[in-house]
Amino acid sequence: MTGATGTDALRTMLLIRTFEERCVELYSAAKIRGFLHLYIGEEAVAAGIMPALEPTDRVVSTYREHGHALARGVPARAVLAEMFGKVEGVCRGRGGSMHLFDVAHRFYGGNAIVGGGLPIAVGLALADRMAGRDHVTACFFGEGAIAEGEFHESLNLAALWRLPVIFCCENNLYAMGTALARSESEVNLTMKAASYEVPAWSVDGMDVDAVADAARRAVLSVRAGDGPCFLELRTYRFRAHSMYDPDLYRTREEIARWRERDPIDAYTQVLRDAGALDDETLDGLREEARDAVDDAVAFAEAGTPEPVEEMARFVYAEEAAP
Amino acid sequence: MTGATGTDALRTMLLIRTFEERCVELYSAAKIRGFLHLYIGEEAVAAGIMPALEPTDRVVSTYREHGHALARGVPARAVLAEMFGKVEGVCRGRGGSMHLFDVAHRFYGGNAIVGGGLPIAVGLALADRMAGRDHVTACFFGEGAIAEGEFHESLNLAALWRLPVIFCCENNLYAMGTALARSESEVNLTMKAASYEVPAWSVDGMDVDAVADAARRAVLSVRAGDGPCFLELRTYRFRAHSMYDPDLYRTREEIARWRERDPIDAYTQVLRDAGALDDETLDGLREEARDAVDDAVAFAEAGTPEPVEEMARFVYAEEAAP
Amino acid sequence: MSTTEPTARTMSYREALREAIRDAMQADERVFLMGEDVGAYGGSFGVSRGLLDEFGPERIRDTPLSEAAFVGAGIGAAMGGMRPIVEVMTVNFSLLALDQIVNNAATIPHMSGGQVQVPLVVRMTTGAGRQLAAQHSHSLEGWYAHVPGLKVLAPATVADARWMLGPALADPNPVIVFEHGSLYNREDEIGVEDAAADITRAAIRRPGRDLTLVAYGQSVWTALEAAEALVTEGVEAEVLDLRVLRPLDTHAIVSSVTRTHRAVVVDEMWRTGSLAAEVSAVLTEQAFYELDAPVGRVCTEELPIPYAGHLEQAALPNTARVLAAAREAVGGDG
Amino acid sequence: MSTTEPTARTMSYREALREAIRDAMQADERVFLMGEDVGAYGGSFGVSRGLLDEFGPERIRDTPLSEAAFVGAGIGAAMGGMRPIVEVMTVNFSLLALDQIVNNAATIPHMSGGQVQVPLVVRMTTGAGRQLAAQHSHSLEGWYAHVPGLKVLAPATVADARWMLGPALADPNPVIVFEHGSLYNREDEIGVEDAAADITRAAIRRPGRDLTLVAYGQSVWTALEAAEALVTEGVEAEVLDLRVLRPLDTHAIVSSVTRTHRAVVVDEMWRTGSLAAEVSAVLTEQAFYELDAPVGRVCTEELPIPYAGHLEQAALPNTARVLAAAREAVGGDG
Ligand SMILES: Cc1ncc(C[n+]2csc(CCOP(=O)(O)OP(=O)(O)O)c2C)c(N)n1
Ligand SMILES: Cc1ncc(C[n+]2csc(CCOP(=O)(O)OP(=O)(O)O)c2C)c(N)n1
Ligand SMILES: [Mg+2]
Ligand SMILES: [Mg+2]
Repeated sequence: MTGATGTDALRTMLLIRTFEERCVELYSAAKIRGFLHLYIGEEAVAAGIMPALEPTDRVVSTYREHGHALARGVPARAVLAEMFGKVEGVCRGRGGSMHLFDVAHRFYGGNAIVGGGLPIAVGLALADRMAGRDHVTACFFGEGAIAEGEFHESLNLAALWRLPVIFCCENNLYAMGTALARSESEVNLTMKAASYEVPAWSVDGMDVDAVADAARRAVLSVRAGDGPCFLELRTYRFRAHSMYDPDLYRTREEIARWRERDPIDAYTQVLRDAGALDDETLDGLREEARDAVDDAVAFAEAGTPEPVEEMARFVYAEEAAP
Repeated sequence: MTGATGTDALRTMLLIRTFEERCVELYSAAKIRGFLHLYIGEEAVAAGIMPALEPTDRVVSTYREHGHALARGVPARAVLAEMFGKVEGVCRGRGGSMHLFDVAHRFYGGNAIVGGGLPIAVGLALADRMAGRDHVTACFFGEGAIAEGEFHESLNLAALWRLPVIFCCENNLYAMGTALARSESEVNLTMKAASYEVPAWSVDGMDVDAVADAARRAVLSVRAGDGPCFLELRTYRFRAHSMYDPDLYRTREEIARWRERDPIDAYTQVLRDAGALDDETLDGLREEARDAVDDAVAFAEAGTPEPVEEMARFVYAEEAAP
Repeated sequence: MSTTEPTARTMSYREALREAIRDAMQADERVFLMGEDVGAYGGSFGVSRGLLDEFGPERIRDTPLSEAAFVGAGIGAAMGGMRPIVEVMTVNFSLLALDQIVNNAATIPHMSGGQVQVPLVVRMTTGAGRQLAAQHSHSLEGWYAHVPGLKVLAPATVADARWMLGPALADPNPVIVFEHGSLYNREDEIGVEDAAADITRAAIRRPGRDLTLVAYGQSVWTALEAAEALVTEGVEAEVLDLRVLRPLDTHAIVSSVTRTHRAVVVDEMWRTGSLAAEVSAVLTEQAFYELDAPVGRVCTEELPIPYAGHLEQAALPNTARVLAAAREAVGGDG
Repeated sequence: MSTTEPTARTMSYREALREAIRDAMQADERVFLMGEDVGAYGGSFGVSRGLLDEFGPERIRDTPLSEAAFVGAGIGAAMGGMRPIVEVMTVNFSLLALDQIVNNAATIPHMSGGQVQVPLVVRMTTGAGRQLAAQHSHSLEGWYAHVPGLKVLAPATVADARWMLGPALADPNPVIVFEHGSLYNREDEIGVEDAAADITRAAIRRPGRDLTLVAYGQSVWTALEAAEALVTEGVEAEVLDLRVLRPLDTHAIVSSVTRTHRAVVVDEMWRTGSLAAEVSAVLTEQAFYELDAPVGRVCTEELPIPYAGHLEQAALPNTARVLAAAREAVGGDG
């Protein structure tokens, strides 16, 4: 079981965690501005799902997407430079934290409209299907998005047309300050999928192996042409919704309880218990993460702002699409 | 069983049928213009549901709403005058066939945006709930509307807040030319309701007694404060979607099969078999319907166009709401 | 490669659209048509009738009633390399898809730093005049024309209906096409010389020296009718068909008015915040000292369009109102 | 009946809004606040903080993320006799509710022949300037101002934030209120004399004789800054705060410009199809012969707002750009 993911998953989670913690500092230092949504606590989801995808598969994400981008292989440098508003960023500094795009990694974006990415994922999958390619599209969204009409329309469309989409619902129990039970009359989210005849699994999102297993099953089924599937990934964000959120809507005890299930600690223990990790390797992974983030910071700092004269470039495409 | 609805239901259905058939003629004669959607074949739904409501309850409808309006007691005269574009119409001739409003009968409109009425129904129910009134709101829509996000958002909101709404889904199997199976991945519509924990019944919409029974149960439950419920009323439109529709997407055989289940013929037979209807009474009811429609036509013909100088009245309210 | 005969032919606006779609689908495997009832029903306004048989349900793709999702899916499919033509039945329902169009289609190409392109065409019917009442009679082209990242077309002629789709599909940007509901039955002769329709320029539909009537879509025909009537009053009105609502061909507008010195804009939007307001503002900015009279606007009265025919007609721009505005502009020196 | 002390006090725009809501809820049982995270979270921008404790979850009503449904429910609740205040977090998300606002709230009162009223207030944040990037930085007030049946307000001052809500709730029509995101922390002294804020009139925020700067919302402050700077150049600019975007107080616009003969409109919308276009068109129509120079427009550059601070600032109207336009207008005689 652990072999399936192993230290690679730990490496990814450590990179995300280290990156996100540094973002907090950089935000306080006003190097990063605007809205900033952290993935701390949810690392096992991205780290579990991404390895199940091929490089040619596609990813659609949300405004809480640093973890998705990093796990997908988007370079930390280019992600951080983006948040610094530098032209070396993935989007030339135009998108910022909420809008990371990297077509080379088939990463079709952060999206700051809740639910807004789902129709795009359906469309990407439709393109692949119509062109006879066997790619799959992994589409991430929070449990809050399930109340949006666009979620339902998208699920139905994907199911009706049997499109290769994996709907990855990160259920961290809150949409900003709104607990799931105050936003859905039926809190069993797999029922939503069932109402479209979409197979659904509810997965412990704090257990990277469990996520990876589910992801592999899902990818297999979806790639085989059996239509979309829905993964509920039960997770928790350890930090507030964004840097502006005083986090008054949940108890310290609740947060503490979930912190005990920290996916990184848990998986470290799993690997240790399996004899697959020693202190030296762990220290090495931590250092690797720190180095990568240090390097990203240096890169972002050294970056250049996009010249103002260029700001209207790409409002309209400069050349025809291939 | 038949006593519960009886000749009143037959009277209503005959009125609707006669009215609608006259509308066809009037449309050909260019007395009625714009879009015209007929209720022929679906009469048992309106005739079964409306009697379960109190005068203080509310109704929200669609563009296929003549039957709902008539069954609710909106005078045929005022309905037809509306379609003639006369100031004596329910909406002064401004709404036409698709937009019948009659607040005196708590009829909150035809609505020509598929799914557009559902949030309004939720809001009306919310107002009643907050004001401590025990009214219920019956909200009609077609099965095509279920694919719209607004349906889902509305169902969830009503369920979450346990609001007194009866969602009446008229499943006539087609949305314009689109058969249900080509618009929903899961064609069992009660599954949609289940995914919101909303109790749902699937009812034979060609059997006015069955509809009336279900409606009574639903009203009882909803009025008691148990939250919304969902009725799927399985029916069929005998005519094309609208006057523009060449009706090429379904077979003559299918239509003929459904016509054998004509709700008026069927119920006539039920009443006869129960000894509750003789020829004379039936002739009387038919004549009554014809007279009412003749009277409506005369009234509408004699009506006056709204003066052009008044056309901007009520863009903004002339006096404060009470 | 094309089924079109290279000779002048008469056809309806509807047929022109259909032939344009057929042509594009034959020429490029990536092109497909998707929308509510485009298939078995033949299109709400009959544009796609017959195409299902010809191309099959994969490429003439009926959708559920889910404007947000299928327009968004069109965006995604375009990002994924296809060339979708998405039919939104009418502009009225497009409000349900506006989030996708504004926040995704118009935004992502720029926001991604040029990585992503959205070569999408969205077609929709617009306008009033057929007694469909308020919820089915909006004219909201100007909203779309407000949004950077979109291109917006309004074919007024059969030829433009026939020839604009090709360049729209070849354009790497999202293109929104507004077809006025009153135009579908219009018949006209079209020639092959229009085959490479320029989708960047306005067109002078009638030259004139005394006054410019600026219009688009159905209003072009209202303007032309008014122009004919003005001849008897000794006024030669130029009729400028905008054709492209974004980016506006301001050069054409300004140069026409620089010759005529007077302008009236005919626009079916409600007056306040109409596209006509933008044309007026542009003229003020770029041709102020050329103007011999205030720029007039003939727009729809500020009310939801009523069902009753006489009220609807009273609310919409018509020849009489254009004539009145033209007379005021021409007599407007003192 | 009111918790407000009848003396002048200093408060923030945010506090002013909160006090206005509290006041209205205390005064009328039918008033309630509904929207995403208005309760436990305290409002996305902190406006409703504390109100949940005071009024409970029935009247400070958190909603799921369902903009169409809860705005539509507000419309229905208003039709049912309540006086809802619906908070849509930002104008960007309001696109998801536009169908309900345009096709129902704005339309039904007229279309029902006056039978139905929709006494609804919808509040939302608008505007850019805080590095939130393209999808969170729209300024679409002008779209709402285009729609007959709606009233549209844009409080620019703390006093207007405090006093506009009462009359908006008393109005039997749907009223849309735009709160610019950069204003929430603005502090100012407010007096009681504003208690009966007139929501039909524009306001002169600074009198002047040489030039009128027309603005609304956050742009009023940009205009005022520019006006101060112009003093050193010997130019006395009048600053007209529109306050009401629909129906526009055209009388105030025209009479100011009739005195100053020159105008520049400052507007955070993209230029093409901006509200500034409408103001310009109105001036052309109603004050053409009073204008000594073309009406200038200072709007947002035509691009999705970039995240990077320097680009965002370059894209938005600012004092320097207003000054440049003002100088051009003032020197624009020859
Ligand atoms: C359509 C829309 N409505 C509201 C918002 C404001 N908003 C941003 S994030 C968020 C909560 C989303 O919660 P969820 O989907 O559970 O994702 P999470 O943040 O928990 O990862 C809200 C309400 C938005 N961005 N888009
Ligand atoms: C939002 C929206 N999309 C599309 C349409 C066009 N349209 C009108 S009726 C209709 C079919 C609706 O079918 P259904 O809900 O099943 O009701 P039925 O007509 O069968 O009673 C469509 C697509 C519309 N009016 N509104
Ligand atoms: Mg969440
Ligand atoms: Mg149907």
